[in-house]
Amino acid sequence: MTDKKPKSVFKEGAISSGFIGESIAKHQTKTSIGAHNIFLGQVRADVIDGKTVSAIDYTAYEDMANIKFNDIREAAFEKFDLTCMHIYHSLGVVKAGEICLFVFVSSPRRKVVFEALEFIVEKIKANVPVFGKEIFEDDSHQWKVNN
Amino acid sequence: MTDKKPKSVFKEGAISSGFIGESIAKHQTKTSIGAHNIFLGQVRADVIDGKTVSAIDYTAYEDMANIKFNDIREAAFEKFDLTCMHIYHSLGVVKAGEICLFVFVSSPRRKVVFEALEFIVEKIKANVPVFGKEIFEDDSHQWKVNN
Amino acid sequence: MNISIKYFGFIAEVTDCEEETISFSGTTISELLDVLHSKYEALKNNDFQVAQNQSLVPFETEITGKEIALLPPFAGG
Amino acid sequence: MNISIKYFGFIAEVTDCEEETISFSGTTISELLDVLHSKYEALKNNDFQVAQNQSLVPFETEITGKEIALLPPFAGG
Repeated sequence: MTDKKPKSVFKEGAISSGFIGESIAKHQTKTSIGAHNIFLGQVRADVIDGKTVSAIDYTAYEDMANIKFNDIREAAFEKFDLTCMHIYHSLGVVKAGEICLFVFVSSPRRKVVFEALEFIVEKIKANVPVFGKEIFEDDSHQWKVNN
Repeated sequence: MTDKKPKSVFKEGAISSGFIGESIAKHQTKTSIGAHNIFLGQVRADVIDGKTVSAIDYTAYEDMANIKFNDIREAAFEKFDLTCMHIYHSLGVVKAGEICLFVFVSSPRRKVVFEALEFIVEKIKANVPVFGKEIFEDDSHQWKVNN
Repeated sequence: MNISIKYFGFIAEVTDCEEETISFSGTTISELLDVLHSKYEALKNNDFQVAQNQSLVPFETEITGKEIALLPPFAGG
Repeated sequence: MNISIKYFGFIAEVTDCEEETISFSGTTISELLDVLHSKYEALKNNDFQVAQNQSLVPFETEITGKEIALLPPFAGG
């Protein structure tokens, strides 16, 4: 029932709600699971100095990012009793309101998924070389920095 | 952008992955949101004394449960900077592998959604009068107790 | 005083009904439970909590409401 | 020694290229950065981290790998 094989993490463009629904549906044959926890990162239309963010254009140092995603996956399976884990991150343009990060963990027990999901999301934010160009409505831009 | 009006929480039967996908889609117009966190409770096919759970039949003291869900909603909006919150719980028969609880919180910032989601799920488990009859494959049953 | 009592989960299995009205002359939940224990020998106090008007109350509480419910352990989610 | 250097995010804007090969005779990352600072005046050390063979390394690290990358602050998710 354990699903530990590496997956491709990066997806071109936004992650659709339909894709997320299908991912959930695929877990209904895994009847040892009692709890799922899902994190979704969504692009905010932040207003900065009077200009509104209309999209983020994501790039990554892909070779290193894949190593880091794999390290995070292995650390999470080592640390937590997870049945499954899936991570998807967008590359390219993701518009405000669209989803750019989808992290999905499943376990027999709920306590585990809460801890594991936060662990994974924080590691992604801190360790994975992904870069985001915030594009304003007037086509100017600035570079996003995680806090 | 704040969505605080009471919703009907109980749904007859399992919560479908399609319904969850549609709920996510509805939030893509809310461009102040940066982070969603979703908890899904799924019925486990536990083996107890050699018998496998095939479904849980949920009942509730609905009048009191709706008061408690509303209390939890108000406490969460009071305590956390949430943009939206949605809670759905099944009544009736939910088969092993199907989803019986769907809790969905959204906020501009990710730290908030992690804390809020765990707070809400723990309050639901502890305070809401919902009862679960675990039905085994041979049609015998036992009553579920939250731990 | 007529009191409506609701039963849930395995309590409703013990009582073999989900709701009944009982004529009662005492004052506290505890006294009401004495009546119910006589009627349903399989009931045990440690198996349930009691709600009055949709709020959990200690057994020594005075009965003021029309609706009492016997609630077995919660199993939501 | 020929070293391949990758640039990302606003660093790639400063250098106006995403990758280049530089002929280099020093030994440490820090010495390589001196070369890059001469070439690109807008580069500032506090704006980026350096990866060697896909791992972050301190600036005093000896260059052993063929691939160096200058990485601005991460913005995943």
